[in-house]
This record gives sequence, C-alpha cells and structure tokens, in this order.
Amino acid sequence: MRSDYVLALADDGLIAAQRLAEWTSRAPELEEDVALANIALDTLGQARLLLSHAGELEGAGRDEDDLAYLRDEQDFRNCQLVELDNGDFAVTIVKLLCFATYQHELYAALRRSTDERLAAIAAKAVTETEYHVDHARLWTLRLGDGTPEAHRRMTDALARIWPYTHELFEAGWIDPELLAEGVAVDPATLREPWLSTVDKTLVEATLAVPDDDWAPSGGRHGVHTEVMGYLLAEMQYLHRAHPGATW
Amino acid sequence: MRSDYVLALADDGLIAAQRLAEWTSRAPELEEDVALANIALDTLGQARLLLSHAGELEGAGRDEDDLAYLRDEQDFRNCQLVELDNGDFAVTIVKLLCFATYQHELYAALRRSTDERLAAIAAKAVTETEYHVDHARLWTLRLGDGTPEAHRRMTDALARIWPYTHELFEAGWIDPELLAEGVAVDPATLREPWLSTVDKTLVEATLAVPDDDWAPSGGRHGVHTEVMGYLLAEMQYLHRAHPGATW
Amino acid sequence: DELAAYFDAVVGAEAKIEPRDWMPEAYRKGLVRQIAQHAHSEIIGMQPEGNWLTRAPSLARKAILLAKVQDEAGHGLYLYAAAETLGVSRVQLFDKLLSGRQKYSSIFNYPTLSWADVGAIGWLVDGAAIVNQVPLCRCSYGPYARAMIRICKEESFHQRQGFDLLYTLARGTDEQRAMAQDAVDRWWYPSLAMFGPPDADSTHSAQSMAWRIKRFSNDELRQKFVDMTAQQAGVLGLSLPDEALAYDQESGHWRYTQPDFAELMRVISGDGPCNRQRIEHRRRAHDDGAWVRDSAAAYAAKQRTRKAAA
Amino acid sequence: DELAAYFDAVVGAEAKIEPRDWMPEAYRKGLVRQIAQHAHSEIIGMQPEGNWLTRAPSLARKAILLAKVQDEAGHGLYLYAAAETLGVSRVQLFDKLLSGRQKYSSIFNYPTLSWADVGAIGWLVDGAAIVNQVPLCRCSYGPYARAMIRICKEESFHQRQGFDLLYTLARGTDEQRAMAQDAVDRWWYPSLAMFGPPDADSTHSAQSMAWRIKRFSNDELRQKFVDMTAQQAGVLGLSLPDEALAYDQESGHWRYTQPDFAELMRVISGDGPCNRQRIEHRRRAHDDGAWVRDSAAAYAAKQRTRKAAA
Repeated sequence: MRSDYVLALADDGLIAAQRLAEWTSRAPELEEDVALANIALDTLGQARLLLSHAGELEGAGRDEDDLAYLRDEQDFRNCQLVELDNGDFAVTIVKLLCFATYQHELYAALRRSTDERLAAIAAKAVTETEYHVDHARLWTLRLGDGTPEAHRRMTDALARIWPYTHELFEAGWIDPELLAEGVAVDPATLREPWLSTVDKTLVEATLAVPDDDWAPSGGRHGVHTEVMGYLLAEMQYLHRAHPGATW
Repeated sequence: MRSDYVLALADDGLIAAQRLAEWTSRAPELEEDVALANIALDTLGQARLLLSHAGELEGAGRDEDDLAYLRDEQDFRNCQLVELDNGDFAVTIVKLLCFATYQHELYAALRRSTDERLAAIAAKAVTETEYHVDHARLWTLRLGDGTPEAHRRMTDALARIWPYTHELFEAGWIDPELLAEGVAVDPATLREPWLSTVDKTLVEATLAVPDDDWAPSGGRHGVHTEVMGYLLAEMQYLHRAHPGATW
Repeated sequence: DELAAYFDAVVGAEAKIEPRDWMPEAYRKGLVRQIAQHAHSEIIGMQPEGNWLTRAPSLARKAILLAKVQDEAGHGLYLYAAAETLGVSRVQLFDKLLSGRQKYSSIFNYPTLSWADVGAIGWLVDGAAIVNQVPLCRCSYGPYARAMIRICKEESFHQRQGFDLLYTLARGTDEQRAMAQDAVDRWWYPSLAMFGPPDADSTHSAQSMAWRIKRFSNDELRQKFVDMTAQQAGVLGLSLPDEALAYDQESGHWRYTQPDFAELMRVISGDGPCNRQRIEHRRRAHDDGAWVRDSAAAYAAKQRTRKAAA
Repeated sequence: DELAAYFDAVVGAEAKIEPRDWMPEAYRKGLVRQIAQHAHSEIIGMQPEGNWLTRAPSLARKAILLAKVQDEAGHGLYLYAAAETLGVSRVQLFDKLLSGRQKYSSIFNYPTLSWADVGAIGWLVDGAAIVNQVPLCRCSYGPYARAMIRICKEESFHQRQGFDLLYTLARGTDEQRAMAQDAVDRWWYPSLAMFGPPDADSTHSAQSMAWRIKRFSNDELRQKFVDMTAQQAGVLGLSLPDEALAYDQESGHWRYTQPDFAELMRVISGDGPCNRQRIEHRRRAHDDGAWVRDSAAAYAAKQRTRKAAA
C-alpha cells in the first residue's frame, strides 16, 4: 500500500525528531542547542507533511495527530536506528551522520517520484537534509580528528550505531508495485552513494567503517527495540490521557 | 476527608515502590537485587491495601487500579521525597533510610488508629518497615564508614535528599477532625523519634545531618516536582491506552 | 571632562552609546550585569518549557514549542554578544552563572507541572517580559537596544502563542479547562514578582533612569502588565487568582493584590522550588559537553597548523 | 581405582555425589559449566521481564512480576552457591559471564515488546525451562539436584502465572487478544530452540547421560514440551505459529515444525537482537556498583580490625 510506504518515511522523521528534541537545553554549547533544535524542527516538519499525506492516502480520516499519538508500537514502521537512545554527543552525531545522509539520498531520488505530493515534499526536504548532513560532517571531523578522548568516543559510537544502518537499505518491506510505478525508491540503490559519502567523511575524520556484519532489523515490520515503548509512552501519554480533546 | 488521608499514605508507598522497582537487575550485587525487590514488594503491598481502603472510604466505586492508574498528577498526594529520581545507590539508600524510618514511626503510631482497618494495615506494615530501616541502616554504615568515595557520595546524597524530609512532618494538610478522632497521626509528633533514629545511624556512619533549612513541599496538595509527570506517564501509559480493559 | 560631557550629551539626546565610545565605569558594569542576567534568564528559561517538548499533545504544538525554545537559545546568544561588546567574554559570564555569582530571572525557579504551564508561561511570563523589555528597545546602549528590538518582536509572537494555547484549553474539555486555570493560578503571582520589589525598596533605579537604561519604575511596569493581562483574562475566560482584582473607573487602572515579596526574596536567595535543579541541569550539560568543546578546539588548532604549513 | 569405583557405584545406584566426595575432573568441569550457565541465565533473564515492571497495567500484576523477577535473582544465588561447592567462586563465574567466556540461555536475547511478552515468557519460556529442569531434580550431584527441586517448584508457579496472564488477555479486548497472539507468535520458535540442537548434532550428551546429569535427549524433551504446550494453547484459545502442528493419534504425540537451528546458532554466537544489550546492561550494573562493593569490603575490614583490637 502506498500509505504504508509514506508512513514508514514519516515515522523515521517523527521518531528522529523526538530523540533530537530530548537534547534541548543539554547540548555541549549554545550554538549546538540552536542547531539541534533546528534539525529537529526540519525533521518534524517533513514528518508532519508525510503523515498528513499518508493519512489522506489511507482514506480512513486519520490526521497527523491520530497517526502520531494513537498508533501502538507495532504499527510504527520507522527503522530502529532512529529510536535508539541518544547516548552521548558522539552517538548522536554518528546517528545523525548516518540518518541524514540516508534521508538526503532518499529525498533526492524521491524528487522524481510519480506521487506528485511525495515529490514536492522531497524537493523541499532535500535542501534541509543537505544542511543536516553538513552539520553532522563538521562535527564528525571535529570529534574524530580532535582529542584522543573524542576519537575514542566516536569509535565507540560507530560500533554501537553501525549495525543499525543496514536496515535503512532493506527493500523487502516495500510493495513491488510502488517500485514499478516509480512511487517509491528502492533503498538498496541508495546504499552505494550513502556509503561513499559517509566513508569519505569518516576517513577525513581519521575514523573507519566498523567491520561488523550484525544487521538487526524489524522496524519496517513493526518490530522495534525495547527503548521504543518508553519513547512512545512519553510522547503519547498526555494525548491519550484526554481522548478526543483538541489541543 | 478520611479517604484523602489514607490516599496520601497509599501514594507514598505506591510511588516509593515504583522507584525501587526501577533498580531491578541494576543493583550493585545480586543479594541487593533481591533485597530492593523485597522492600518494593512490601511497600507496594502496603500501598495496595491502603488504596483499596481509601477507595472504599471514598465510596465512589474506585478500586486500587482506578486510583493508581487513572488519577492525574495533581491528584497524587505523596510527599515529594518518594518521587525523586533514584540517582546513584547512595541517593537510594539515603532516601530509603529517611523514608522507611518515617514509615516505621508512622505505622507504629497508626497501630492505635481508631480506624480499625488502618490499624490492622499498620500492624502488619510495622514489622515490614522495621526490616527496611535495618537494611538502610546497614548500608548507611557500609557506605558512610567504608571508602572515601562512598563517604563523599553519601554526603552528596544527604545534601540532595535532606531538604525533602521536612515535608514528611507537615501536618497542615490533614483534616483536624481526623486527628481529634484518633484516626490520623499528627506527623509533627513523629519528627523527634525519626530524627533521633536517623541521626544515630548517620553519626555511627561518620556522616552528619546537613545544615540546610530549605524545605520544599507541596506533594500533599498535589504539587509535585518535574520528574513526577514522567514517572506517571511510564506507570500509567499501558493501562490508559486500553480504557476499560481487564488485566 | 570632555568625554563625560559627550557621553551625557548623547544619552540626554536619546542617541546611542556605541562600544567604541567612552562610558562611565558604573554604566558599563551595570549594563554588563543587566545584560548578562537577561542572557542567563533566556538560557535557564529553556528548561521549564523544554520539559514539555517530548510530551506535547499535538505535533503542531510540539513544533511551535521547539521553535520557541530554540528562539530562547538564540536570544541568549544575541545578549551574550551584546555583553561581549562591553569587554567581557561569554565564558566568563557563563562561569558566573554556573557558580551562582550572577542571577537569572527567578520566574524560572518554578516547575512546569502540566501542559497548560507552557501556555501560562507564554501568556504571563513572556507578557511580563515584554512589558519589561519594550522600553529597553530605546535603551541608551546601542547593541543592547538593537538586540532588544529583535527579541521583543519574537517574544510578542511567543506571547500570542501562549495565549492561543490557553484559549484552546479554556474552550476544551473540563479537564483541559481545569488544567489551564490551575496553571494561571500558579503562575500569576510569580509573574507579578518579575517586575521586582516595590519602588520603595528598589535599588539602582535612579541612576538607571538617568542613564536611559530604565525608563519606568517597577510599580509602573507592574501596573501596565496587570492592566493588559486582566483584560486578556476576560477574553480567555479564565480568572486570575486575586479576589481584589477590579477595574478602577477613575484611574483607568486595575487594582490588584501585590505579590508576596518575602517569597520573591526567598526564591531569589536560592530557595525556590527549582533553583538547585535549574543550575544543576545547566552545569551537567556544561560538564558533559566539555570533551566536545575540547575536541572542537583541538581540531581548530590542528586546522590552523595545517593551513600555516601549507 | 577405588575412588572412581565408589563414584560409579553411587551414580549407578541413583544416589547423590556430595561436594566432599571424589569425582572425575570432567564431571566436575562439566557440572560447573552447566550450573554456571544456568545461573547466568537466571540473572540475564531478569532483564526482559524486568523491562515491564514499571509499566505493568495493574498493581496485582506488578506485584506478581516483581516477585517473579526477584525469584530469578534468588535462583541465580542458589545456583552460584551450588557451583561454589565445586570449587569455583561466584566472582570468577560472573567475570566469565561479563567477558563473554560463558554463555547464558539464548532465549533472553529476544526483546519483550509488549506486556503480553511477560505472559508468553512465563508460559512458554518457563514451561520449556521446567521440562528441561525437572529431570535435573534427580541429577547425581546433590547440591545441584536440591537447588533444582526448589527452583522447579517456583518455576511451575511462574508458568501458571504466565498462562493466567495470557488467558486474561485472550479473553479481553480485541487489542489485548492481538497482543497475546503476537507475543506467542514471536516466542514460540525461540522456546523450541531452548532444548538445543537436534540430537544428531548434540555434543556432550552420552557422557552426561551416563553420569546421570542429563536423562533425556534434546529431541525427547522438545517433544514433551510441544505435547504439553499444544494442548494448553487450545485452552488459552491462542494458536501456535505452526501450520504443521497436528496431533498424531498413533504415536500420541504432536507433530511440529522444527525451529530454525541456523538462527539459533547465530543468536548463540552473538547476533541475536539483544545479546549486546543484555551483556552491556549487566556490565554497567556491575561497574556502577563497584564503589558500593568496595566500600562494603572496606567497612567489613574495618569492623574486623576493630573487633580484633577490642
């Protein structure tokens, strides 16, 4: 279903923004508080457009808030990468580098989607994600090629995050018809440009792609990690505590 | 109202047990995992009896789960002490020492309550809390009079927790009629024996009562600290996500 | 002397003193203290509202709140930059905040206990801030005045958003309405206290007035705020927790009960509900970020060396 | 020699070997490995269920779950004590767990994703554990056999509680029923895999049988579990995710599809969904608690000195 595809992309952004928002007032410097909030805002904004589009495609009358607040965990289709705990700033930067680069490649390709609305959302998002990638890249350089402690933290962060990047390029969950019709992009085709961009930054930062072929997955089928339930409880509690209310 | 009084005592135990349960599988040694779970179980058990009693006194048909899961934050009447984050093991032990000693004095006095059900609950609880006090006392000695690092952590923990102990002995929230009728115990009368017990342990542990007269309060009137909302979201989410379900 | 005469003339003519101009040491010191305290308030002020970011009950409100808290960080940045034109560094000022040697607005030492508090802060706290700050847009020190113009524009946007949030709640379910009223009840007197002690007890004021930094007394500003807010409360359909509140036909002002200034003094001196928490939060963020800042500095140094060698 | 003959006679007579008795080195080593792995499983097994303690949807269930997880810690303690009678210390064994040199049951490398998982673990995982462990109550090594008697009693209590939890969900709302079915679907094959590889690929078995440690083959135990569980699934009104599942009149057993043993091997070798998380959690608890254990040791030493001096 086309709405399932759009929903998965929306959930990626929604959950990524939720994690980024947790950083607010906790960043290493003020400029970074501004920057992370900015990226969270962009990502949330993209997610909102995608959620509304998915809701309309579904045709069951669900709006962005119904989809964000009233679905249960197994109905969320985001990749597991975005739900992982923020960890320290190194983990956050590695997550951002991997995820923003993926989103950037994806949106760049989706500008040519035959779903015009999706193409329009992608066209706007691609310029936003370009900035996210750039921001993550600069921090990767500063941390990878700065002090030994930061280098060690970045290495640990890469070891922790890398296994979850494989799921980004899985294609099995996408309705083949959507690929045939040119609505969806085959994620497997994004892997090579993604890896080349990420690897280039890592090498420049004196870091390296970890040698680890563990590839956890399941998010696209509604199977998440144990932290997801806590994230949703916090995000949805207030909305659910007041059924039918307008905010 | 008598039900409000009982509810406040119940909430103390419910929230204390919730925090203790967070320690499970995280304790410094296995024996302590067992011990903290034991104390949590006792405390939760007491809270359940008190909640049921409060619900019956109220007479609106609310059972222990309605009261635990369907009240909003400002309807919880627990003291702020019990809702505070667990912090490290030192903070947990200081909280336990202060709270269990308070509960022990309270239940000892409530054995003579003219509310027979309350007196019966107190009679059972007083032997349980005796063990809690003893457990907290032993750890206070081991940490206060052990290594310098542990001593420092205990000193920090006391500084953090002590201000919140004052609220335990406030009486203003209790209906004077309940005191006159011998249903309730005036918390102010518990302070002296409480302080003498706690101080004796601290002195033996080479620690000292902090010199700090900041006395935050509000819990008895439904005004909590900012961590309480997160605690309740986690505790109540699942129950609220399935209105009317039986578990 | 000549410099002092020029300074007095500029200030007297309602023109701007700029960083390169001579200024009395007390003027400089007072401004640094005031601008720093203002910047600190923006930074600490991110916490009470930030507390609801992950729990905002709609995505539209989440985005608005995220943008607002981001604006606060931005305001902090402009203000530290304005203070830096007076010859102090942000690092020095930040250190004074973290060590408790400089204050921030005591309003942020109260907790946000429900979603409605986000609305109450926008409506009342930002409302009071605007009343306090609008006159500062004409302040005699150029960089501060210019920062305030930009900040006030954004604050008034935030104030309308807070009002709108409460307006929605006040017209929502019974629980939402109760939540809104409870928030207003808790934030009203702390907002009144934002204007400081009564004029009779206020220090620094006369000199600040002469130097065109302060233009109205605490009590004048407080009255202006009450007049504005009492009317808006009617539109909201929420009550303010003051039985004495009444419109005085004759004076054209609202009569109101003064806040408990003894409580204000307790909170300022450190014993508000969240003083320790707010500073500890900021200190932890600072400490946790130390390795990041160190690495960024080390990287920048390496880059400089590389460029020099190239 | 004489000692070996005595050992063989005791084992052959279904009597117990006790710590003071002579035993073959391979018997001792094998037992240490088995008991330690069993103890580690209890300790790591606290995590998946502990994950729902703060979110249990009723207070009665919260208390039951808390008691259960506490029992698991208790089982770990008995088992480490049983292992210690064989001349190894708990500290040594724990170190092997944390460094990955000793395994624990791979079942705990799957996540608990909903409240129903708590029920599925009780019903299926504890059910499988009981089938595995009941024969161990007659094991030739006394301390292990006695620990198992106590543990099995508690496990069967847990299994009934898990069944009861699922029974309630299966008769609840549509969402609850779906939650229960989803949990059973996810936990079924991992539970079957708990009995280990098929007999054809199993090592250690013959010697264990001779020494009266193991009494049934992996496949025999797996069949016993399927027979028991298939019937109970009918009572629950939940299906097991195996279309081939069918009662075979002739043999009196249920036919079933074998689990994916290749997946089992992947999970054992470290690539299950939660292997890294489980060990990291335990290691963090251990590291965070180091200062506590150090201080307790320092205090105990001081007390000894004081007593000696008194």
